[in-house]
Amino acid sequence: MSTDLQDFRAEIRQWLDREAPTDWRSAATHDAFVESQRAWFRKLVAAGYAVPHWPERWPGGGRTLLEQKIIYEELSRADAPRLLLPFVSTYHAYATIGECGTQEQQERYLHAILDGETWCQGFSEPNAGSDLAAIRTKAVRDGDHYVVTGQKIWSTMAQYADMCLLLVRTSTEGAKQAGMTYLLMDMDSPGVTVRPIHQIQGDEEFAEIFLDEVRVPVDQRVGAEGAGWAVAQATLASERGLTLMELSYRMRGALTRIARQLTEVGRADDRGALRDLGALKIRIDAVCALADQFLRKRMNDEEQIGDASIVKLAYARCLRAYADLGVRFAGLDGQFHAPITFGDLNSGNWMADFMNSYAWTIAGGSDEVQRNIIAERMLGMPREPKSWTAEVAA
Amino acid sequence: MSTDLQDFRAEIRQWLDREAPTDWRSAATHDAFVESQRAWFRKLVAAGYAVPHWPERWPGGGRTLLEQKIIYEELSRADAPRLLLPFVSTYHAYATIGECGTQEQQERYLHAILDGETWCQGFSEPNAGSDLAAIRTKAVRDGDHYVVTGQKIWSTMAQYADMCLLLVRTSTEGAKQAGMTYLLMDMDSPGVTVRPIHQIQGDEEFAEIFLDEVRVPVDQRVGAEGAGWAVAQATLASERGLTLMELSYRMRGALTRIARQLTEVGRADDRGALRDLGALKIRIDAVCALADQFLRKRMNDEEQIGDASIVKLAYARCLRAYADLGVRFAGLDGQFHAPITFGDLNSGNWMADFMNSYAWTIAGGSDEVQRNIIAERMLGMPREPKSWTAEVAA
Amino acid sequence: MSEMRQTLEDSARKVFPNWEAARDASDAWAQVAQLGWFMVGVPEKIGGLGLGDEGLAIIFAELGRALVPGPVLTQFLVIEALVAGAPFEERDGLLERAMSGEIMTASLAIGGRSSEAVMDADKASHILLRREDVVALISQDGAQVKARETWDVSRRLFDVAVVDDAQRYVVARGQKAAQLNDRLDTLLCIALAGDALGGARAALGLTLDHLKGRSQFDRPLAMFQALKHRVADLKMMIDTADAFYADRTSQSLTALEAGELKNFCCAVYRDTVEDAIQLHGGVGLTTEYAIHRFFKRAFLNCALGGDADYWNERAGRAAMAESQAKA
Amino acid sequence: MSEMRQTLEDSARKVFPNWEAARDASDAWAQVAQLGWFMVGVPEKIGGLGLGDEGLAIIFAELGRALVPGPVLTQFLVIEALVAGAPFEERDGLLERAMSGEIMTASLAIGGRSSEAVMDADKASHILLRREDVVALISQDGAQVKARETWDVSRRLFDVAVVDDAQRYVVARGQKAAQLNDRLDTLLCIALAGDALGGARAALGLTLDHLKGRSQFDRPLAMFQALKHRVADLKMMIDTADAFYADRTSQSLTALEAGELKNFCCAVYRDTVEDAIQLHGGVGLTTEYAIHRFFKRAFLNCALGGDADYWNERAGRAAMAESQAKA
Repeated sequence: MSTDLQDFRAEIRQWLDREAPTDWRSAATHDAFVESQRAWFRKLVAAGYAVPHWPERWPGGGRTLLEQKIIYEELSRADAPRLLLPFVSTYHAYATIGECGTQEQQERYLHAILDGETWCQGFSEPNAGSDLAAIRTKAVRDGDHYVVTGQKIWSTMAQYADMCLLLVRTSTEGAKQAGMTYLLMDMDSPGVTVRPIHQIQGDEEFAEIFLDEVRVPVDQRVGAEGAGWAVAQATLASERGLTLMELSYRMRGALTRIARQLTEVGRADDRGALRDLGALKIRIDAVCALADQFLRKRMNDEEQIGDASIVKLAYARCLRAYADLGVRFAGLDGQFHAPITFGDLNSGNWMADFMNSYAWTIAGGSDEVQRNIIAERMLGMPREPKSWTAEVAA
Repeated sequence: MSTDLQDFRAEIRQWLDREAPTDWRSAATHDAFVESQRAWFRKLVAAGYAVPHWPERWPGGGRTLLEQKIIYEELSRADAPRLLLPFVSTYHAYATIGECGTQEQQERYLHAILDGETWCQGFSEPNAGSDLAAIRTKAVRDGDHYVVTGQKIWSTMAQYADMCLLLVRTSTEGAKQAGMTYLLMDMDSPGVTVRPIHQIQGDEEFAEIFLDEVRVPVDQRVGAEGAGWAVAQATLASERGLTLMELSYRMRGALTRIARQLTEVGRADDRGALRDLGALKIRIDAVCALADQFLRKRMNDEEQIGDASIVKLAYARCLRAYADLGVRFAGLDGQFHAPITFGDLNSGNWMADFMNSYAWTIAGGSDEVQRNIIAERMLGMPREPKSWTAEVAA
Repeated sequence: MSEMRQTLEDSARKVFPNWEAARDASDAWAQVAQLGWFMVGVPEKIGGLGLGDEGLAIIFAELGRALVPGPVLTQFLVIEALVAGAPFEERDGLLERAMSGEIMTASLAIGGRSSEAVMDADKASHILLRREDVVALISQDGAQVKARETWDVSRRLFDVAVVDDAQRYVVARGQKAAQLNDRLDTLLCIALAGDALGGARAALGLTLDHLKGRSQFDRPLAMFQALKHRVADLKMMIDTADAFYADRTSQSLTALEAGELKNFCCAVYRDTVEDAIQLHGGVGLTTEYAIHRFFKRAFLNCALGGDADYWNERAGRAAMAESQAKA
Repeated sequence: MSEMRQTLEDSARKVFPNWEAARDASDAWAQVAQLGWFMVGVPEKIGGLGLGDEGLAIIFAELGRALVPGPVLTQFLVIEALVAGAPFEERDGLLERAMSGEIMTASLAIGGRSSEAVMDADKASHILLRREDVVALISQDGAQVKARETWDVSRRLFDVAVVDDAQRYVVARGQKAAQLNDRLDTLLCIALAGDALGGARAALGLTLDHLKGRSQFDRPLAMFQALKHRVADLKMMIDTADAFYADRTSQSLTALEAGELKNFCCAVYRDTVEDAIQLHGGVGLTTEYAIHRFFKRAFLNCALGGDADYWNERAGRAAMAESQAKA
């Protein structure tokens, strides 16, 4: 590694030693957690570490992917809070507006993101599941507005968002993908109701968004009417590698929690338990190597179709195995409820971790969808004939 | 249990203590094994234990299912050889000819079975796999003979059989099932060539049968021309419960092999290994209970569609787990080749046992086929539309 | 036997057609008492129905199917202790009160006991104290109880410290205490096994309903072969557990035999709910759907009454001993 | 690095396009020697190509892909011992002979050694003797060798007893012997990991060909979703092993790190061949299809160089120590 990069790493490490919050796990409520996220984001913006993937003209922008990797490695190493609240803003909103937005939209929104304006994503719908093209939220043109009615779900922290990346249907003619349009919606607009989703582990990381004749100005459209599917691809492609690398490294660091659990229950010398711990440790190391390799492929423009599915599936399965071992070693102790730790997938609150791990096997394309992609698009196995779909739909 | 049954059990147990061969595992060749099978069958016929499921007019026949169960329980307990060579004769040939054959066919063949005439089954074909209706072996009527040409595969011990239960195609019109006919073929007929299949564990339990214009007299047909599918169902339904019960009990008895293996490698106090052994022991007990219950359902005429699939799948998966644990505990020792033990699925020759276990996950309807049956016919999940098949076939 | 099963199951399904019908703990308790379930295992000559463990086994599975909350399991343990222990003056009176529904409780832990896991200790009139050399019933005011919140809210667990001068009825002592503890462990494991089996069946049912009712990519989820095969495997395991449960509970069991049964049924329950959540997709992660309730109960069942590692190890040691005895 | 990879892989695939091309052990041996593979890991200044462990790692994966038989792995161990051990008078000559293809051999066992598992001891001119306190090369006539037939016929293993007055070249002693043994364990584990990775890829390839080529119920097997998902999982695991292997073999490894790598890659290989046989259906159980060869080699790889239990336990103890160091 070059001296420059070593210096960069040393610089951020020193900064983190000074500045990284250590009390973020103690947030007792979701509101307190969100507040701590805002504060941490402000610090990172000020120090120039918040948006390393943005172009150079932005403060802290213009970092190479290798430098970005160093930032996230150091954030993991310092056990600093993950950036959850500003995630959609700095990655999805930035990529969408930066790539497909007008000059005015870019002026209006990108600065605001650095000032703390937060975004949520309004893509999924209750009956669409992994089939994004099936969305039904309807937008009807009325003069220089779209009037939007429908329902969105699984929108991360929408209850705290100022703005929404909204995918709507402007036509039901032709291919399902062709009738979709992409809007930027102010969450304060009349007709918008947000209801947090009560998750089974007690978190409210996601929300439903109900839209009742919400008026969105036409100049808030991204791309042409009917071009929403293509714009949505820009949103979805915006971040794939860094997060999985970061999460894999954090899981690696959190192995100590299982080791400590084993000591606590007096089984530090149980050969069977040690073997299971060892097998998990090896698996996590392998997943870390996979996530690293994936990021390197992206850097070198060598990413292949399906690679992202492989990494996500591998991480998700490993995360489940991690939580599973923790639950097992904790025994009865693991069944007593402890307050959840927001934003930590490897908290050592084993039942919460276990339930949290489903977010990775279900959301963002379930394991089943990833397996289809791998089989059909990487391994060349034939798809089912279209007639199958047609017959059932008929 | 009634006193009669207790007496019956005591009687057969005493007989087995005296008569059961103890040296059958030492058969060094397949020929020697077959010879020991013939000898053992002769003994059982003489004692009246060979065909307890046949009607009372046969020596040893007329036993209730409960009595049959006792016989097989005691055979397992005594670790007597399984009856492999005469299996197709006493179950499949008997059921088919007894149920669907003419008076003459019954006279001619059933006596001969007790005298040691052995049968094989000519159903499967190289490209049909689990799809029996796809067979292509062709029979053309020529006067009072059928002239049969084609190829059969996976025929158990066909190289030692005198006769064959042969399923052929007499018509390619209409539904695939409608063009099938059932014949009884003398294996000595000109044009019959048998080639044993070299199995990966070194056994030759199965053979291929090549049929080159073999002439089979028309009076050797069972049922009408074109009624072969229905007759084949009688063959396939002939034995389902006793074998799985017997095999489950034998697996239970053979747990001692794994325990001994563990002692041999000095791990008798390895807690992890003990837990894995314990989990397997519990699972085998559960599978034994399932096999028992299935047999009881058959006795009481309470068998439901899919029950047989459940038992077969449960046994097959458990057998794999059994062999897997043995391989693991044996370590490097398990990789050194030892001569195989014919007719023993739980021989303690772990790699051989492991490879043998695939016979149960593949043959007789693979695990995948069983899962389809369970999902569609027990759980009411919809089948794929027929058009799917049609489109691909077109 | 099959007539008794029919009767008990019919009444259970009438009163508790599903988990929602049993949702309110005190209502459910009243129903269970009224159904006479607490009398099922008690011999006729001391006022019970005399249906033995076979009768109880049917009830346990129904409790699991409907996720019946509250300290039902522990009530059965106390009743069994009163029946099987040494008679004492107040015994018949206490037994009658317990059978009629006065809450009495006991610990649900076996093996490495990090917590006593005493159910509803705050609501019980008496607590069954199980020590190696003595089993005694103490009155609740003789104990300090401390609530331990659980993920499975259908089970309220407490840690309990007994004050020195608590009033106590000794049920068994010395060798007899060991025997009684064994018997109580057996009953607890049967109860958890039955609960797991009933729960697994219900969880699979909910999952099948979901797969059949929901479409994706224009097909019902139930038509995807990969999902079919997963539920087929669950069905196979549940049927195996079912047969194992029927077989074992028709006999008199040692604690190890019951623990083995408990292990198998609880593992099947856990496998079922783990897949059930995944097969439900996103909605399974919300409290609006019922499946998470089964999920949490399945996990708690695994940890109560000795966990999988505990019983597997004991079973393994027994298998080694059996093998040595044969050699 | 990627250029070296390209060159080595290209030549390997030209000479051994598939397992059949490498089927004859003595032919394959001659090819491997001629390709110069035995020089790959040897520093340039003593006559090698100086491509280090990274170069060797590429070769190991190719050996596994083509199921190359014979004592190739052990030759690498002997060469490494000669390179890394203390120089002695005959060292350079022996090294040159070994690099040019004169068979020398060593044990493939690590951990609980029930057998030495010395490959092709009957054909070797020298046998590397590895003891805790001494590593020495003895000439073959100083040893009694006894064949141990294996299920994987591509590997001929022997037990070896050394006669007292055997001629021996001491390569390392005492502390140095321990270090050298560690290094040889490391290399052996990398070799087995690479073999496993290459074999897993090839076994998946054979399976995909089979699924695409064979129809059942009028559809190609490859269209059944349940089967698709299984091969997708295999692909995911193999790609993970691939990345793990590339990452670790680009660094200098301890024996434990190499053992961990070996464990992971061998487990993936085993999972792959287990499913591969099932997905092949009946034909996979016949010697006419090649898949059983991969199956048997996968199982043997698991047992050689320390089995899964051995390395998992060591990895677990290391993780415990790491956790304590952090606390």
